[in-house]
Amino acid sequence: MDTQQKFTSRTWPESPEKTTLEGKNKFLGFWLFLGGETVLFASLFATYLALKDQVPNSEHYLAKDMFELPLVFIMTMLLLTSSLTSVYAMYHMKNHNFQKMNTWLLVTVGLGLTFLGFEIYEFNHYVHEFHHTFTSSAFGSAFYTLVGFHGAHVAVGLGWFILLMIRNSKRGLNLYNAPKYFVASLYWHFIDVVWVFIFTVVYLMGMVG
Amino acid sequence: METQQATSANPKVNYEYRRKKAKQEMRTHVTSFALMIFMTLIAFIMVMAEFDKYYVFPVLLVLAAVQVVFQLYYFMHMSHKGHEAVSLFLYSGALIGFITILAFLTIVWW
Amino acid sequence: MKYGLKKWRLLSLFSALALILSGCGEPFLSTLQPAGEVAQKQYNLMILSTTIMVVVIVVVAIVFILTITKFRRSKVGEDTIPKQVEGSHTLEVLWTVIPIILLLVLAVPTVALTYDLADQSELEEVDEEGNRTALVIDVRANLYWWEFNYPDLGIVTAQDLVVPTDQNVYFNVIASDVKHSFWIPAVGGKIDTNVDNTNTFYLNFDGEKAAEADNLFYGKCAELCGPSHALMDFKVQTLAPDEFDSWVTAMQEAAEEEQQPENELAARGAEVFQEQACIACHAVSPDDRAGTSPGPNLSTFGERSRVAGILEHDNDEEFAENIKEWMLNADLLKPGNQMNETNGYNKDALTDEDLDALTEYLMSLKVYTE
Amino acid sequence: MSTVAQKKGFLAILWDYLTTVDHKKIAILYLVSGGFFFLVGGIEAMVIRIQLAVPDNSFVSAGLYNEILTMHGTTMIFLAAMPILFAFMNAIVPLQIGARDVAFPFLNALGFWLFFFGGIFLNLSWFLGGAPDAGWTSYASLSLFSEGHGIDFYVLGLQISGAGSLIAGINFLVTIINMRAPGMTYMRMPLFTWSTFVASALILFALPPLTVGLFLMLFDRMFGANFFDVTMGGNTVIWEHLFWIFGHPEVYILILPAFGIFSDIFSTFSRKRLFGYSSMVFATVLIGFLGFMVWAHHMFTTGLGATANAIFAVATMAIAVPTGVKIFNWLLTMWGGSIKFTTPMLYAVAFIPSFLAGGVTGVMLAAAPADYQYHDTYFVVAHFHYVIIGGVVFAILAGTHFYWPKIFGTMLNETLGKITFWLFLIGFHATFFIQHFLGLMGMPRRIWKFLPGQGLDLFNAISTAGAFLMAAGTLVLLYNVIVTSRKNVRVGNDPWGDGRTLEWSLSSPPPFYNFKQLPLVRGLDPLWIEKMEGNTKMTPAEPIDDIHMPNGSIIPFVMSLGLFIAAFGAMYQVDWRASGGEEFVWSLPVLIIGMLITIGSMATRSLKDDHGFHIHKEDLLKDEEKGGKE
Ligand code: HEA
Ligand code: HEA
Ligand SMILES: [Cu+2]
Repeated sequence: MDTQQKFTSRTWPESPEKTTLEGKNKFLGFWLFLGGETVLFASLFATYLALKDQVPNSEHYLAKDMFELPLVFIMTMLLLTSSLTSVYAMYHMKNHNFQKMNTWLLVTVGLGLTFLGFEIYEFNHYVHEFHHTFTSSAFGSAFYTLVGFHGAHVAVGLGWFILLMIRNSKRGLNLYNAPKYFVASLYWHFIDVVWVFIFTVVYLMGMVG
Repeated sequence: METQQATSANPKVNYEYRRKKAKQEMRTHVTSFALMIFMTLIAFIMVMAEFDKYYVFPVLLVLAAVQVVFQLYYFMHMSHKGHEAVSLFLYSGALIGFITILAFLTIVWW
Repeated sequence: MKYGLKKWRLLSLFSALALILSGCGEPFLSTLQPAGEVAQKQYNLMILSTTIMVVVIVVVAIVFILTITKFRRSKVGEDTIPKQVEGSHTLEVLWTVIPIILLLVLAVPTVALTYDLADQSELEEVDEEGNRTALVIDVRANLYWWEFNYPDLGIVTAQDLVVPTDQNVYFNVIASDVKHSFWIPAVGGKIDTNVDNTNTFYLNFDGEKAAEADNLFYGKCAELCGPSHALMDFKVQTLAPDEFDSWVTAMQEAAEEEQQPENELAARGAEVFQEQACIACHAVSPDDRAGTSPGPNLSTFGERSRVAGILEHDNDEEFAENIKEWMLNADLLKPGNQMNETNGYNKDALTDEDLDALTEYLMSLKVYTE
Repeated sequence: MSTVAQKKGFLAILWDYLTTVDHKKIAILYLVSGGFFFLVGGIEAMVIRIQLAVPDNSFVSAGLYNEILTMHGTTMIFLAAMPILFAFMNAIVPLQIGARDVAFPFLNALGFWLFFFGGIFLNLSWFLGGAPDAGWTSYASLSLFSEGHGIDFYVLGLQISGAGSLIAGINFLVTIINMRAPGMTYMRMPLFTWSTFVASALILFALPPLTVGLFLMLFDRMFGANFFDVTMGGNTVIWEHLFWIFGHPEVYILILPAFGIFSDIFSTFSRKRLFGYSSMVFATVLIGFLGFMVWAHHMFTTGLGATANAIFAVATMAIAVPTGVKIFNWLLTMWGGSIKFTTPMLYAVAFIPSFLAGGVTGVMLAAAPADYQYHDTYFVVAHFHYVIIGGVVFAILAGTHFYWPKIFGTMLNETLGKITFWLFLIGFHATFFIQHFLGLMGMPRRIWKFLPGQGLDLFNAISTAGAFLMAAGTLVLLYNVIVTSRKNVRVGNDPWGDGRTLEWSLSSPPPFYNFKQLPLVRGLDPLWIEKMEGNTKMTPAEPIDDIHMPNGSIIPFVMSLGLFIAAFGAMYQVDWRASGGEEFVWSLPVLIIGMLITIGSMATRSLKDDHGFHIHKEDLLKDEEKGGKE
């Protein structure tokens, strides 16, 4: 009845994220939001594709001159793995194992932070090595906007996980916060989905030409 | 207000069954993760090998699409029931996004 | 009127519509009095679509009027409970299929004409010497003035576009500052002058119809471009083909030789023109600074139909007055225009004598008329 | 609990509204602020018409005209029409589907405050150095050229209020999917609920492209990016696409709820169920879907090429088919019915020919080569005012009269209502019918003045005269509102007598928990079904039990206020940087403080558990004894 009711792993329902009406609403609303985000990122991708390699003169570097596959590969692995670790966290959430869930979330956050670190390094590298900045050309603006929007999503996702862990550290798992964990992890997967397209469209296809 | 759904008459049996099912599912997750890593590798290798771009592009896009399907259906559980509205809206969004990208690739040509 | 119409045949409806509509507007401005092939084709499409729409409206109007007169509560009785009809498949099919047919009737000519008007194969044609046969004009839209450059002929004008009648004229249009749109309503639809790249289209000026409009059409900017968007007019002078040829020759010759001032006052004006650095923005030779000029080329200024595209030029007195008016109040007449202090124009530096001289000089800038 | 509200002082009422999460109160907030912005936009329209009454007029200056024109379009679309429709959605949709509230009451309040502060921000531009002046479409080259902060106000204001709309859209979608009463299947939902559903889906997918477009513009103007700077490799056509990918669905976001309101009004005042209900639903969905495939019809003259123009022309025409289905279904709903010409019904009836005229000119515009002539002329102005006023504004006026008793518990005066109707109807046609011809005669739109001698004088004067009639109609409506709320004659559940849907089964206004017991829905038009079986009330679907309700909260207000403050900082940091850090030193702190307020209130919301409260069964029973009245 009550959302603060205490559960054991035995009484814990099968789909805790959708057991309460609030949870069900949150679950659906968040998915719909991701539908909207899909269009948002599609618009950013479209803009990037239209402006790719559009620079004022030949002194500017183009995509294939700058990108480095090893770096992108590492970043991809980090984010992909973090996607798996967050699945583990949800696995334990569904088993009502608060401790393990938090551990896996922590791993996820760690991976995400490393990813962000690499991204900052990467941007910094382009700026100093190639003078490829946000204001140097339309290509630069489009590149940093697309990849930066993704980076901002990563940052928000991390903040979200951390906030959840802090706020619930004393409370433990209940039907009030289970949906919160669940949608945060959905968000995290979505970030990975976007990254799959970024590494494919921006980096890999950018390297090919 | 209804906040809890009855899952089964016998909680004990139900509990163990659920645990087992979840474990199994977790195993498929790990498998799909391995597949995703594998596909990523192929994608990177293809680019490093410098194949022709008309060959590489479609393959890259297909690999990305398959990976995303894995994310959506396994990691994000869209394969479970109760996702009808979700898929309707996600696919609508994807379709509109696709049209947008298509337009920007064809009729913004300057 | 509504009841009368339904008895008519489609064709008479068609022509009646055309007749009513063509009563509207001025021949030099109205799209309803098409003065060229392009406008005519577009007009025909407009009439076709209007006819279809009138048919639709009539059908709906009949059902509508019958319904709201027959089924008022005061007529059917206060306590009537109507039958709760769910729907009707036959009707549904009917009002899905009939509109589809009507739309097809409209869509086919629409698509055909879209491609037809986009046809630019004529641009490829060359004569024996390999010169392009079609007349091409590069249009450059600027904050509140227009430049017309004839790249194959080596001449350039501003504000007044001069074209031959009865042949296709191709326009390459672009904008130098913000987006504008190039439109000569009576002669054909508009095309945007983007800042990004050139757009190309053609128009055809009908000789006979042009005569009805005194060989002078109004052109407009059709895309909001700032405060004086409303005043970014230009004029189109149509010439018979042979006349056009002699105009071109005159222009080319004028470009060759330095123009001599007609009298002393004009000569003084020419000096003022230099002293005040008008020359920095305005070329006075018909081949000068095409595509780069910050202000309109003034080499044919004395022949312009308007000052700055808006002030009348019916006789010399009015012309002189309006030139002065412009020189002194440009910022009020066309708010936001670029002939301002930041760009080096200082009206306070002009004495009355200078102004008179300058006016005389500007009025003397003629190429084609005596 | 409910009786206390009556005796509160002004401050208490104010606090009540600032913190409310009740959909019915939020509806009132939307209605009042949307109505206010409608008056603002209307006054701007009057200035436009006065300026254009005679040739070569100088009632307003050129630059000011462009600001007024831009703000008229922007205000009317984003701050008047949409919010007023949101008001009806909020007030009515939960009642129609038998829900106690929307899915996210807190977000509902947040959505409203975001819209409100975005709108205020946009309009403050008038007092802070000038309003945006590049048209409501704000095409990139001109808007980058525009000096001052006008365009920045546009970008930031729309960004904030756009976020509000997105939230509202998601909220309605989830509400409709998850919160329907027992028996309320999808195919039993009233058409207004259906159209809210589809319009919300359009919001969900159409707002993001606008968000992106606004971000690009913001980055270009405020942070030195080069998306639209051609010399740096940029491309201005991107803005056009992004704007219209949003912009076209936007007009259907406006018209679909209008269709919904009319559908309900037609069936109510014809005493007949909606003819062809399922095809109406299908047509609504189809219009929504096709709405995303046609945006480039606003760009026929941009130079996209013949193929693009042809495809988009044909796709655009296709929308006429489902819309036609609707028109004929409405006619057939009235056919054989018992039509009562109440004020809402008058608007509904007048809507058919008015919207039809606007719709068919839309199809004419869709014929691309002909549009080369129509585009950016008064023909287009005539088209869209016909669909928007003949469709959306009529629906708003109809809905205002129709739902007024449900929202406020008292009726608007019918005689005054009919006077408003006739003034508005005649004024509207006088203003805009003639504009078709102005356009065809060669008058471009968005012109500050027209010069004499071009044959445009007479028709413009007529058009202006018509606008004054509309203004008179609006004033009568205002008067109506004032006198009737002074009198405040209370009405019962179903004041129109012919109510068919669930909202009319509740008291006017409904208790704050809406349904004491969720109703059992047995078919389309559930109340009508019960009426026909001689029941006076809905059959309950559950026994009386405790009701869970959300707590009110000031956080949505504070959160939006934070963004509002931050927006000023974001805008003036441009000047701060331009001055080399000399002036506007306060801008950066303001930006940071604003963001901190927003983030802080988000954190508060997230860290604090808010479980709401329960209304106990005993209180409900007590309420019932008092007759269920407030
Ligand atoms: C509520 C708002 C609304 C609505 C509903 C519509 C509806 C339609 N609009 Fe409109 N439109 C606008 C608001 C709206 N529009 C605005 C604001 C602009 C200008 C923006 C700007 O530039 O500032 C605009 C501009 C605009 C243009 C661009 C013009 C230009 O700038 O050059 C076009 C071009 O195709 C167009 C087409 C249509 C069509 C085909 C419909 C259709 O949906 C209409 C369908 C309805 C019918 C056709 C009537 C009923 C049908 C029947 C009875 C069936 C039988 C009919 C036939 C067989 C024809 N509109
Ligand atoms: C919902 C949308 C909407 C609505 C309702 C209206 C309503 C009106 N519009 Fe609208 N209009 C647009 C949307 C709308 N418009 C858009 C999008 C544009 C394009 C902008 C652009 O190009 O960028 C436009 C442009 C536009 C133009 C073209 C300007 C130009 O191109 O230069 C004109 C000209 O006649 C015009 C006139 C009117 C009139 C007379 C009304 C009337 O119906 C208004 C009626 C209302 C009133 C008259 C209210 C009167 C107020 C009172 C009586 C106040 C009482 C006072 C107090 C209590 C303080 N509008
Ligand atoms: Cu449109």
